[in-house]
Amino acid sequence: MSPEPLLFWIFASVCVVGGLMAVLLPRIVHAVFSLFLCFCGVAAIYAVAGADFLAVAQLVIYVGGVIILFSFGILLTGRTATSLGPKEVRNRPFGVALGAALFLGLMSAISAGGFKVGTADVGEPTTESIGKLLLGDYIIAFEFASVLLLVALVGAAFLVRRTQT
Amino acid sequence: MIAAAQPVSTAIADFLAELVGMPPNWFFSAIAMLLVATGVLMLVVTPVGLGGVYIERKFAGRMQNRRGPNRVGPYGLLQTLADGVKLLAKEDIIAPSTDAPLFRLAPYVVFIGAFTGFVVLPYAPGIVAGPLDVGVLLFLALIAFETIGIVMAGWSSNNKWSLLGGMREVAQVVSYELPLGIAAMCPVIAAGTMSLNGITDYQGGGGIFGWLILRNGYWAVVMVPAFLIFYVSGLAAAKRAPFDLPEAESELVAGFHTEYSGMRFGMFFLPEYALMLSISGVTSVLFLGGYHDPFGLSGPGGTFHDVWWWGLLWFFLKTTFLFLSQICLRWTLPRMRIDQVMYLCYKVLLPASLACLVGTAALRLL
Amino acid sequence: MTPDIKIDHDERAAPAIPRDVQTEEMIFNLGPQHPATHGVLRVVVRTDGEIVLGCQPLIGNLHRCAEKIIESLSYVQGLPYVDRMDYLGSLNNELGIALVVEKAAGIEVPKRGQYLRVITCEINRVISHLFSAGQFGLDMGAFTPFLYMFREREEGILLLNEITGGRLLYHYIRYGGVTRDAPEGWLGRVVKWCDVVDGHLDEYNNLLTYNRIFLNRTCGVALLQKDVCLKYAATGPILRGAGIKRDLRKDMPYSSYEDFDFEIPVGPFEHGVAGDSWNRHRQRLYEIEESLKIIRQACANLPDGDVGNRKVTRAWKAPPGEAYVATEAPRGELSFYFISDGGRKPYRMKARGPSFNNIAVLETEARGLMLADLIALIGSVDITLGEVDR
Amino acid sequence: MKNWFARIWHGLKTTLIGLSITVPYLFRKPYTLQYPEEVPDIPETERGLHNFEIDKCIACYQCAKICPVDCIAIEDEIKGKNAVLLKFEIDYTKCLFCALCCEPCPTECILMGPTFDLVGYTRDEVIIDYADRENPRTWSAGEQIPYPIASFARK
Repeated sequence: MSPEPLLFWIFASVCVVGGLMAVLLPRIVHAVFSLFLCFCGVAAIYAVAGADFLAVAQLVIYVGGVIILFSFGILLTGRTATSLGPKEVRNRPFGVALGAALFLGLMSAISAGGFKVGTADVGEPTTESIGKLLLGDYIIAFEFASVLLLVALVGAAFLVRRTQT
Repeated sequence: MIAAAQPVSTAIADFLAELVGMPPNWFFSAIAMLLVATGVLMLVVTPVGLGGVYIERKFAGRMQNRRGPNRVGPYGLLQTLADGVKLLAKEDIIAPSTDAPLFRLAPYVVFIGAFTGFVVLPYAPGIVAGPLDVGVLLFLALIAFETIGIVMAGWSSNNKWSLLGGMREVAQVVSYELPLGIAAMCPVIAAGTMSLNGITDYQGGGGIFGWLILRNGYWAVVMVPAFLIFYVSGLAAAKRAPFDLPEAESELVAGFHTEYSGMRFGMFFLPEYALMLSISGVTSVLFLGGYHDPFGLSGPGGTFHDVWWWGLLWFFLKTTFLFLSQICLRWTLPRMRIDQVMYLCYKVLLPASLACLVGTAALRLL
Repeated sequence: MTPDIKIDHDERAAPAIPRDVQTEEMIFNLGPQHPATHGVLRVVVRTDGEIVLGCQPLIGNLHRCAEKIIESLSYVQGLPYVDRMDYLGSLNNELGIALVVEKAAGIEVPKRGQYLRVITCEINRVISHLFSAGQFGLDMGAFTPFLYMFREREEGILLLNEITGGRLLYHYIRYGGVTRDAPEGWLGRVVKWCDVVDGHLDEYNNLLTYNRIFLNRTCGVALLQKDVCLKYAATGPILRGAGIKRDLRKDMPYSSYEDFDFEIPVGPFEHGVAGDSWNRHRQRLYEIEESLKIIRQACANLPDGDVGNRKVTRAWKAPPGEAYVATEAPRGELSFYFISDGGRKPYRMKARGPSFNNIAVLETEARGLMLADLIALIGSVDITLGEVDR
Repeated sequence: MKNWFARIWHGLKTTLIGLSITVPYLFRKPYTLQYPEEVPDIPETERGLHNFEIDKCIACYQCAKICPVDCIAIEDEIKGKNAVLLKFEIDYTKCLFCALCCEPCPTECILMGPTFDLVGYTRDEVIIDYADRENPRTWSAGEQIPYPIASFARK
């Protein structure tokens, strides 16, 4: 009766197709926007699974941050319209091999990991518990992570600003 | 609304299953949900599209000592409809040098991003499509989502003006999401929840002094600046004047939608009003008490406690007021320059919003 | 076909932007169908992102051989063509050509005709300045003041329509005087209109001129300082806004301008620095006030008599001779150089349109501005393409 | 820091001043006219489409001669003592509306009328033959009162 299996398969295929397109499309801008599609699919899968905080965080961070920065960077560089050159094509077999190895490794890890397959209770909203964990038990780690990010940010700004006369 | 939609979609699913002669299963219920969603979307898009555009044009006209639309229908009410028909009938021009797939896709991305915002808004007691725990965050995510569509449009048009428009959009929206988000965190901290329903409930009772902007009087010290910051950042996120740089008509011709024509242009036009409305709605929920009236009648124990039409009326009034104020501002102010927009964001709004955040946290601890 | 575009690659004048990131330059075509170019101006702009590295105005799309046409037609026939040079200040153009021919031929213009010329020309100047200030606001993104100014402009147009018969291209001033005396009650309506415009000036200023965003957009932006103005022979509100007190109505009075008491506002004004966009805009609004003063005085002291010299008939020919007359048109110094060989056509009629000189500043002065500031520069210099191309 | 607050305050203040100017206009009467229904007052001196009285015309060609753009085309035929007009065509795609043609007319048969509405779907529609009495445009203009264009240049 529940439409969740259908929705899962739809969004999962969106993810897979988006991911494949991101890898295979020759134009780099198309690849970025395929990645956007893939991320949206992942967010939708989270939403279907009832992890609404994760879904929205996925949207905020990956769509609102990563993809926008990617596209901004690509818009600023000149090679938007060009296809990948011959050098990249020569490297393709290595990439395929690497990807296949990674895929196999992950699959074996997952199958050996003993994940339980079954229907979980997804009615419980996760936001509150995540908030309590982040700002309660793991507050030190959380703050360290944010300070680290701040340092990285300042460092990046410092490094980029090479000469100022 | 979800409460009302559930039986409808179940009924449609049963009906469909009977029609095909199969036992009702998830497939039919999915189709029924899609149908209901489409119906709700039409219910939202039509008034937003027709009403928003009409009001904007009428206001612009009257503020400029003109009449505004007055030919089609009584008081020109059908003008927008006529324009929509015209847009539909126009040739859909896709220049050969555009990147056609992205060019076609972009308006839909913008459309989705702008209209999904209505899902999380609590319109009245018990009327909310998706009572998400992370409503505020989703709203921020959707603004970013819309930006992607605009970047797509700007890039795929293969027009330098469009590209500049797209870049301005990215720079502007990404920057303004910071003060927008931080200012939104002030009510979140005060209410202790990110759910728009929760924030509304928190403001119930006590009338106008229950609203966060004036809560108990002294909350105004941080909440009035936070409200202004949120309002200004919201204008920038919705690309409204004086922040309409991505489409600045006197500089970039029409910015990111220079190359669009016909209904594809319309698909950029409607989301602008949708985003204006949903930002106004979120602002009224976060700071102005959502569907609570200023007299305390809708709070716990009040005369109109949990009466849906009373709440809807007040939500509508507040949202419309904010919407109209955005229109008035647009027809009053000149446009800013991109570096001044950035200055305003990083050197004025961001520090101010951080100060508001700290102030809210301090008040919360008191 | 695109003409051979050469853009100065001289980087010395380029802005001091940090060149940390390797970026590519873009060439933009601003116009000829761009909302900010006010006509068929085409500006080829070389930018780095939003910053203008170089720019070249390409003119001539509206070239109609106005001078040659005037030289190939009889005196009377040539006059309506002059209207079409600076179509926002037609009467001022007519005044220029009428004065030069009258000077060469030694024609006296009756005092009433001179005063009527002054009244109509000053109304035209006010109308033109209202348009300029409004469109500058429009370029800066403020739509509403533009329409408010158009409201008063429309009233002025109706006044001119009443006395001249035209709405935009008046064909009112003739050699030797003006076509027609003022209709009944017209002077009173003119004075009333002056009060209306005066009353609305505060509205424009509070809505647009002193708005913080507008100040930010224009103060210190697109600077054309004294030396630049002198170098390019830029005149009119640009020159006065830069702080040089030169107004031909005062400096070499013509057509009875010496009878009137008025000031020449000179920048810098309350905000900004001399020669920036804001001061040029403010200059225009102040000039409107001064023009209104002149109109009021002229209306009050309008002498009796003929409006035109009856010696000048349709078949009139100028005696051999030559003359040069410079007048103060709304956009700057409009001057004509005229040679007559005694025939029924002018032998030579050279016009110096102020917009043509003013637009030349774009090429060097746009360097280092942002794209939005380039729009401010074009808008505040305020050119009429009909006059640039002629 | 003081400057920072001052700028914010100035921005807010000027915005509010602007709003206080524009918002009251919402409640004021619009300035514009409803054009086809409300026709603006056309002054007597308006130089619109010509009013031509064919019966007065003596086919002297003075108007065609003075026209700076040669937009008047006349054909006539001598019948007995008088000239009869076959064609008096004004090409409004060229016409400058300068009213120079009105001045030399010895019989005051061509004058500028108050009709300013000159639109057509084709170029032929705006070339009006005033000698053609069948042409509705020609004679609807004639119903309006003609105003002579006063001119000191006359004679």
